[in-house]
Amino acid sequence: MRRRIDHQSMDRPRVWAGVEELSDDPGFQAFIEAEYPAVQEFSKTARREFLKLMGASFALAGLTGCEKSSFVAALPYVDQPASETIGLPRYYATAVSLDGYAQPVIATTHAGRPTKLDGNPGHPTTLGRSDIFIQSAVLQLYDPDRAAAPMRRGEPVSWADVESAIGLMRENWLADQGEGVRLLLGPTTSPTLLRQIAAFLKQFSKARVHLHSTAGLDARRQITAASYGQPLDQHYVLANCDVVVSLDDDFLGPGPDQVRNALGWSQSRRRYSDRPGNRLFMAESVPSATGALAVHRLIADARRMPALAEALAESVGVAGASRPELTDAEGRWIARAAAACKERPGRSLIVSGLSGGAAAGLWVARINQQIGNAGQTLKLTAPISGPANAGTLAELVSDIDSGRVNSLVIFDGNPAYGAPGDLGVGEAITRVRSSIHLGLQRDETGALCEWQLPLAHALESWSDARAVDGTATILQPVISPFYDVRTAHQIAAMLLGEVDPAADAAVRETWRASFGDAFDTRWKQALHDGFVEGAEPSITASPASNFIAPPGTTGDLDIVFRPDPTVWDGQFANIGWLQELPKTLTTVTWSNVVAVSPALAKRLAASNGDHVEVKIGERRVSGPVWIMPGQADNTVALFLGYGRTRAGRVGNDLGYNAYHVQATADPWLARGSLRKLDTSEDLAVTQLHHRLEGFDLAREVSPGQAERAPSDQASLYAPWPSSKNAWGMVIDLDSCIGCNACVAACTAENNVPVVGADQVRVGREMHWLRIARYYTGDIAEPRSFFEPVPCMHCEDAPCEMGCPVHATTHSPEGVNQMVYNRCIGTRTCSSYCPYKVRRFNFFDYRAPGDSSEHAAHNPDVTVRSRGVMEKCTYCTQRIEAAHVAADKENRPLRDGEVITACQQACPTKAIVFGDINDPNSEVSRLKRSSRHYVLLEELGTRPRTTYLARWRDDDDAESRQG
Amino acid sequence: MRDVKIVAPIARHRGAARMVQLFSPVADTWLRLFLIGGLSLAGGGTVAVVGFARSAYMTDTDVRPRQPVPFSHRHHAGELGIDCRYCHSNVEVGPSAGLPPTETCMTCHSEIWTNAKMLEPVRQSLANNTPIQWTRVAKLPDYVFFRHDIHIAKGVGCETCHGRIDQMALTYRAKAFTMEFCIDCHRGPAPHLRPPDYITDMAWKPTSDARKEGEEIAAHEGIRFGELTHCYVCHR
Amino acid sequence: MPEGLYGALAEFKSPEDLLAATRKVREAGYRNLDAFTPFPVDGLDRILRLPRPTIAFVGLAGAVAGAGIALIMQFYVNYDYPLNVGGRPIYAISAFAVVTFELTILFSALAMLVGMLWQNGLPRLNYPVFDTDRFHRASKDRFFLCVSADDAKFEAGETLAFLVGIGALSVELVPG
Amino acid sequence: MSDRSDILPTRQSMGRIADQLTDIPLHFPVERRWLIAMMFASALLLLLMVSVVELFTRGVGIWGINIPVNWAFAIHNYVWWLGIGHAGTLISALLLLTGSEWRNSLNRFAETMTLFAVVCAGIYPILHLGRPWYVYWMFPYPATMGVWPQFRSPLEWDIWAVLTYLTVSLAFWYTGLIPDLAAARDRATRRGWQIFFGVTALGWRGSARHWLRWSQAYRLTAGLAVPLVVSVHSEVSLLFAAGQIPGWHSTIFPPYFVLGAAFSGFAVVSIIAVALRSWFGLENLVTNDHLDMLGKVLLATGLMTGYGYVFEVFDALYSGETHEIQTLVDRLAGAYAWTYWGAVLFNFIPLQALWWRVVRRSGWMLLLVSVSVVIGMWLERYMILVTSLYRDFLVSSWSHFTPSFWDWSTYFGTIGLFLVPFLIAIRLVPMISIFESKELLHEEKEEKQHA
Repeated sequence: MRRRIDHQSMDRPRVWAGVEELSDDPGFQAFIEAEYPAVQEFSKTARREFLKLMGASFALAGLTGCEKSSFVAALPYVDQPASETIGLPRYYATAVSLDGYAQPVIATTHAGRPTKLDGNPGHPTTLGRSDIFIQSAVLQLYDPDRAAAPMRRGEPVSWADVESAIGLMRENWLADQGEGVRLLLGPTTSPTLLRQIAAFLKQFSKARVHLHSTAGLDARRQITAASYGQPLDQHYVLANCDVVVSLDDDFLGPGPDQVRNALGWSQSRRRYSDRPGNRLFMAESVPSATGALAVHRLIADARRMPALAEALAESVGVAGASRPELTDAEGRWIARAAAACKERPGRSLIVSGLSGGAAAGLWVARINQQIGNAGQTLKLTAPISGPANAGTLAELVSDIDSGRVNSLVIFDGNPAYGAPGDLGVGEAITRVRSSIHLGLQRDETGALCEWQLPLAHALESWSDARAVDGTATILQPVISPFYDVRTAHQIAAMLLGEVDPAADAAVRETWRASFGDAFDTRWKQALHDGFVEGAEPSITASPASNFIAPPGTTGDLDIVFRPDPTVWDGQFANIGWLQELPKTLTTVTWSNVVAVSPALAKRLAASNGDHVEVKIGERRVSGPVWIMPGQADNTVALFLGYGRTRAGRVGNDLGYNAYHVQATADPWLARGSLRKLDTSEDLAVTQLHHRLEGFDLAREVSPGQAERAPSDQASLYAPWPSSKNAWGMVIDLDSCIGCNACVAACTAENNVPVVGADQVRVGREMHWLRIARYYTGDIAEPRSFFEPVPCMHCEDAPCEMGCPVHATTHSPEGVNQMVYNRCIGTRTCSSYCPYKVRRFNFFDYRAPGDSSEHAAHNPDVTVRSRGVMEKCTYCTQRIEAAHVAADKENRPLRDGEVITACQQACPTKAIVFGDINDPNSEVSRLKRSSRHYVLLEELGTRPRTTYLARWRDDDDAESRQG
Repeated sequence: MRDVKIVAPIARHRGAARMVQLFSPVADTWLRLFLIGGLSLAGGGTVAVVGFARSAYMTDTDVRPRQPVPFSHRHHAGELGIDCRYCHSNVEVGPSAGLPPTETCMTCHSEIWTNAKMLEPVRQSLANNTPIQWTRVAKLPDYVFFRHDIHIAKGVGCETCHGRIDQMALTYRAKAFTMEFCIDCHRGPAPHLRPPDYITDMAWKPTSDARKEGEEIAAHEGIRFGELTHCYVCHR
Repeated sequence: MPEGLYGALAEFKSPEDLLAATRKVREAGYRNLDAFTPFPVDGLDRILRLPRPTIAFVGLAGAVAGAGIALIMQFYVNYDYPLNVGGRPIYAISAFAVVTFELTILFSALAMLVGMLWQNGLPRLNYPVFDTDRFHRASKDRFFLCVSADDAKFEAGETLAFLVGIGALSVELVPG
Repeated sequence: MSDRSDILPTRQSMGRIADQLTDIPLHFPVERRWLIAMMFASALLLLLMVSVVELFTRGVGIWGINIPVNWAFAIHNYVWWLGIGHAGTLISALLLLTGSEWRNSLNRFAETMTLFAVVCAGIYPILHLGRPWYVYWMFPYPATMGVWPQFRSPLEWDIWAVLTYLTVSLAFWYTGLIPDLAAARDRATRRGWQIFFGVTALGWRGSARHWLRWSQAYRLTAGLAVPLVVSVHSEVSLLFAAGQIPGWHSTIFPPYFVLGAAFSGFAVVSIIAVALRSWFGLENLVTNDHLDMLGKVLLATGLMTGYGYVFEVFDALYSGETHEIQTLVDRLAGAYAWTYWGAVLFNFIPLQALWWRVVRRSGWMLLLVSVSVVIGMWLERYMILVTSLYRDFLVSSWSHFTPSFWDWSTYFGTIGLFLVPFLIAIRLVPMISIFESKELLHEEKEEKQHA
C-alpha cells in the first residue's frame, strides 16, 4: 500500500479510467500527430474518432501503463454562497423568447449552471406548460458554436475597440441627425429595447427602424390591418369555444402561441367526461397537427381559402357575401360548419391562416362579428410586439440600393439568410459602409457585416419581454456569461452613448419608471414570480367594410411556406435536440422536405426522398419530396429553416433553403411548378410506417358507446406485493396534439443523447418517448392519430424476464427499472419488448469530452456509455428525490408531488402520472374512465402506462357512413 | 510349422523392433503433478480473484492519499471535539456532505496558527480565490446516487460508513464502499441505526440490544423496509 | 514372484484366437490375466471374469450432484437477493429446469469420463507392457494376452511355453 | 440386413486401415492442397480478427442492427453454427445407441466438426454483447455487488446449455479418440509425434479391463448426449419462443429448431464426408453406401423440417391472432420474403433429388444438395429473426434491417475460425475412428464367415 502514497503526489502521471480517455491526453495527441501528420487535417470529430481508435489499439497492445485509482480531486468553494446546498438544484424564474415574445420559464440550475427549463406554473398564459423551443433553449446556451467574442471583419477585437468605433460612428451620426442610419430588428416585445430604440430615434431624428420577421408575424399584422383597418393582435379564447372553424390556420402547431392555444383547446375539449367538449372544423391544404384533431377535415388547395371563407360568411348570413362555386365536399363541409357555428353564437370561433391572406381574413373577421364571437372567443389587442411604425425589410433594401444608408445595425436577426430570396439582402448589406450585427452566432448575416457583436443568451441576460398576452417578464441571468458577450440592451446603450453600460442598468431604468416608489419590492417580486401582473387590455374593433379581391391564380401549383416544426425559421438549426426531434406528421429529422400530395407524387412518379425542383418565377430550389397523406392535390408545402451555411457544426448544410424561392410580394403563398430530378436521398425518418393497418393501437370511442368492462388483467402469476406507492401513467389521446414538447422535455431531463442523421437513418434514435403517428383510411383523405409511447412499465414485463444479469428488474412501486451499470448489452429486453420502447447505445453517443454541451446534463441522471440499454424510467430521479423529501419529513407522498418531465411539459395536460394505489389520485380517476384502454392488452403484460381513447364525434360516425 | 517368436526380455534388439515404451516412469509423476498443479491453480486462481476484488487494494481502503494540507481529523474532530457538521455543513440538507469552503478554515485559522507553514495553501486559497485541491477519499462511482441527508435523517451515523474519523491523523477510507456494504444495511437497517442525538458521535455504541433499539428507531423514522433494495434506490 | 518381471505376453492373430487362448489359459489355472486388444472384444470380460464396471453409478452420482448443485445454486441466488423480475415468482422452478437439466448432464458426463480414467488408472504413460517388441501391434491388428508375473502359477519358462502351445504368434516376457 | 455387411468393403485388413488412417496425421499426404485451403481459411480468420478488433473498439453499432431489429447477424449465425454443430453428436451418440454401424466411418470428423462449429457459435454470444468485457457477469460468482445472474432468462440458460454442450461433446469426442491416439502413438516414429500422441493417449494400452469400463462410459455418455442435443437446440429456440414477438412465440419452435439443426448438420457432415474421402482417398472407408445413408437421413430430416414450415403457417392461421397473421404475411410477401422463399427453395427443392438412389450415391450430387441445404438453413435463420423483429406489434416501431460490411465480415470470418482448426485437426488426429472401423470390419468378416 505504501507505493500508492507516492502516486498521490501532485506530479504523478495521470490515471487512465478508460481507453477513451487516452485520446484526450495532449501528450498522446502530440505523439499521434508526429506519427501521423495527416491527423491534423481531419475534422474535429473524425480526428477524435481516430485518436480513440489509436488509443484503443495502443491499450490493446499494452503500450500504456494501466493503473487504477478512485482518488480524484475534490474542490470545495473558497467562499460558499450562503444559500447554496451542494448537490441540490436551485430554481429561477425568467424567460426565453420566441419571435420576440417571452416564453416564461423556471430554470433549474445545478451548481450554478442551468440544466433544464420548464414553464412557469404561476404565469397566466402558460400555467407552467412549455414547448419544444423552451425545452431546447438550454442547449442553445451551451452551443459550442456560439459567437464568443466581438469581431471586426472576422478578426477578434475587444469591447473597448467596439465602444470606440461606436463612439466615432456616433460623432458622424450626430453631424447629420442620423441621416443614413438604419436599425433592423426582429419583432421584439422588450419594453427596455423599445424604450432604447425610441431614445435612439429621438437622438438621431433622421434614423429609421425596419422590422424583419421571418415566421409571418408581419403578415398576420397586415391581415388584421386589412380586416380591421388597424394592425391588431388576435387572441383566441379556445377555452370558451364549442365550435372552432379553421381555414388553414395551424393554431395548435408550433409558434409563440402554441402553449396558450393548446391549454385553451384541451380545457374546452375536456369540459365533459362523457363527450368531447368542442368540435373542430378544419379546411387545410397541408396537413397539420391541428388538422389531425379535426372532426371534419376538408382538404382544399391553399388558393381556395378566400372562397371558403366567403362561402361560410354567406352561410352564416354575413352581408355582402355571395356564394362562390364550391365542390360537393366543400359544400357539405361549409354547410356543417355553418350550422355548427350558428348553433353556438358567441361560443364558436373562426380563424384563418396566412395562406388565405387578407381576403380570407376579412371574411373571417366579419363572420366572427356576425355570430357574436368577437370579444367572446376572439379578443383583439393592440400589437404586443414592436417596434411600431417600422419600415419593412424591402424598404431598407431599396434604400440601400439607392445609396441612402451608410450605417446599419442589425439586432439579433439573420436577414441575409432568412428573407425572401428575391430581396438580395445579403448583397445589399455588403454595400453598406459600416454595418453592425448583433447575434448569438456569427451567422450568415454576421459574416457579411463589418462588426459582429456576440449577444448574451437569454439565460445569461438581464432583459425583459412580454408574453403573447402582453404580460411582461423581467429576464434575469441564471448563469454569468461564459463568453465575452453583451446583451442587446448594453449594445443599445452604447449606441446611445453610454460607456461600458452595466448589464442590468437599462432594464432597471425601464422598470423604475413603471414601478415607481415601490421599485425594490416590486422588482424583487417580479424576479421571484417571473412576471409582472398585467396583460394587454383588449380592445374592440369592427371589421372593415371594403372588399378585398383574392389574389389571382396563375401557375399550376400552390406553393405554401411554413416555418419548420422543429428548427422554426432556422434560428434553432444548431440545436441537436431540435434537429433530432421527429417533425410532427412526417417524423423526418435533420432535414426539411417538399411536402406533396399522394396524387401529385403519382403524377411526378416520385417517392419519399426523391429530389424535386421547385420553380417559383425564375427562382428554383431543390429538395427531397415527402408524400403527405391528406395534402391537397395541387398544393406543395416548403418548410423554412434549413439550408443554413453558417449555423454551426450541427446545423450547416442540412436540407434546402426555402427562403431562396420566397417572394417579397407574397411570401406565404406562391404559384409555381415542380419537376422531378434524377437524384434522391435517404431521409432520416424515425417512423417508417404510418398506416394503422387495421390494428386497434390508437383507439377512438363514440360518446354513446357502451362503457367497456374494465379488464382485471388476469395473470397466471401470484401478484407481487406492492409498496405504498404504485406509479402509473395515463395518456389522453384526445388531448395529444403531437407537439413533441414531452419528447424534448424527456431529452433534456434524462440526458438523452443526440445521435445524428446517419444513426437515425438506420433506426437508432434514442428518444425514450416517441409520438407514434398513425393514419387510417384512404391515403388521400386519412384520419390522423398521435400516440405518445413511453415505457409501459409492465407489471409482467417480458423484457425483465429476458435479462441474464438482473440489469432490468421491477421495483416494489411498479417501475420497470433499467440499471445501466449492470447492463452488458444482450439486447434481449428490447427484442422481447412488444412496445419497442427500449433504446440502445450502439456506439458511444456521448458528446465529445471537451464539449460544452456536457454542462446541460442533468447530474441526477447517469450519462450512458456505449453498449448499454436505456429507456423511460418514469423520471425515477424525481420519484426518489420526492421520497427523500417526504421521508425526511416522515410523511407520505402527496398526489402531484412527483411530476414526470413529459407530464410537466405537456401543454394540453394529456399526460398524467401518479400513484394508482391512491384511489383519489388524478391518475386513478382517469384509469376509471370509460375511455381507458391498455395498449396490446391481449399480451397480458399488464402495463402501468395506459391510454384514454380519442373521442369520435357522433357526427363523424354519420359522415363515415354517409 | 508355426513361426513363433520368443523374445527374451534381456536380449532385445533395440534397433530392429518397434518399442512403444515412450516415456520413463518419471514422466507419469510429472504428468500427475501437472494435472494436480493445473487444477489447483485454476481453483486457487478463482478464489484469489474473488478475494482480490475485496482486498484493500481494490477497495482503496487503508490508503492515506497525500493532501495539500495534512489535515488531521484526529486533531480537529477527536481532540478538539469539533462537530462534523461544523465543517460538513451540507450533510443534513443535501446529497453531498460538502467540503468546507476555505472561509470555514479561516474562521479559526485567521486567529490561530496564522503563520503556520503547513497552512500556507489555505491562505493562498483565500488570497487567490482558488479552491484547495483536496484529494477525495470517500468516492462512489458516478452511477451511484448517494444522499447524505436522508441517511443522517434516518439515524445512520457518520461513523457507520466513514469509520473512526476522530482517530485518523490522515484521512483514509475505513470501509470498502462495495455494493455489498451498502446493500447489507439496506436489507436490514435496524442494527445500524442510532438515535438522532448521536449521529456524529464517533464512539457511540448501542446500549444493549442493537437490533431491538434499531427497530424502534426505524419504526419511529418510518423507514420503508423492503423498499430499499431495488435498483433505482441508488442507480438511475 | 520373480523380481523385475511383469509377466508373459502372447500375441494372437484374431479375437477368436485370443478368446480361445484365454479360455485355455484360465483352464490351465492362471488367474491373474489381462488382454490387450485394438478394439473391445465381445465376451472377453466373461472369460477373464472381470467384475461388472461401476461407471454407471459414477454417472448417476454425477447426475445427482449436477442436479443438486444447479437447484441449490438457482434457489440460493434468488434467496440471497430476491428481485422482482417481470412479476415472475422468485423460485420459478419451471424456469430453473433448463439449467438443472444441463448441469445434470454435464456433471454426469464429466464424472463418467473422470471415473473411467480414474478406475483405469489413466493417465499412465509408462507401463511395463510397452517395454516389449511386439506390443505396438496391440493398437493395430494383434490381440495380446498377458499372464501376470504375480500369478501364483507363473513361472517364466513354463508359462511362455504354455502360451506358445496354445497358438500364440509370438511370446515374450515383459520386464517389470 | 444385406447391405450392412457391405458398408465396409471386407477385402481389406485391419492393419491396413490402421496404417492408412494414422498415416494421414503422421505422413500428411496432400500437402499443397492443404496449404492452399489453409491460406484461404487463415485469410478468413484474419478477417474475423480485424472485424472483432473493429467491433470491440467501436461497438456493435458497426453492424446493421437497430431498434427494432436489434438481434440479427450475431444471433442468426450463432443459431446457424450451433445447428450445424448438432449433427456430430447426433450421429455419434444416437446412431451408436441404435447400433447403426455406418456411423463408424463418419462419427469422428462429424464430432470434430461439431466442436469447431460450437466454438464458432460460442463466440457470437460474446461478440453480440454491447459490453463484452462484462460477459463474466453471466456466471454465478460471489461478486462484491451481491448481484447474481438471472436464471429465468433464456440467455442465461443458453450460456449453460452451450457450455455444457461444448464440454460434453469434447468429452465424448475425446473418450472416443483415446484408443485411436494410442494407435497413432504406436505408429509414430518421430519423437515429437510420439510425445504428442503419447501424452494425449494418456497411456492407453487396450487392456480388456479398460475397454470394459471405457465401453460403458462411452455408451452412457452417448445416452446422455442425445437428450442433450435435443435440449440445447430446444433451449436455443426458447431464446425466441420465450419472447412475445409474433412469429417467435410458438410451441412449434423447439422441435422445429432441433430438426432444422440436425438437417443443416447432416448437410455439413455430407460435405465434409465427400470432401475428405476425395482428398485422402478414403473410398474404402467412406463408401457410396455411407453417402447413401447420409442422403437418406438428410432427406428425412429435411422433410421433417418441411413439416415445421407447414405447421408454422397453419399455426399462425389457426391462431387467428392478427399480429401472428401479419407476421406470416410479412414473411411470405414482405420486404424479406426473399429469405422465406429462398429458404424454401434452397432447403427443399434440390433435396427432392435425394429420392433417387443414384443421386444419393454420387458424391458430387450429394455435395451440391448439401451446400444448398446449408444456404437454405442460413436463410431460414435470417428469416426467423428479421421478419419477426422488423415488424412487430406497434406499427410505429416497424423498421428495416440491412447487414453492414462488418456483419458479413464477421460471418465469413467465423468460417475461417471453423476451417483453420478443422484443417489443423485433420493433420493431428485420425479423422475416421480406427478402432471402430476395425471392429466393424471384424464383425463383417465374421458374419461373412458364418454366412
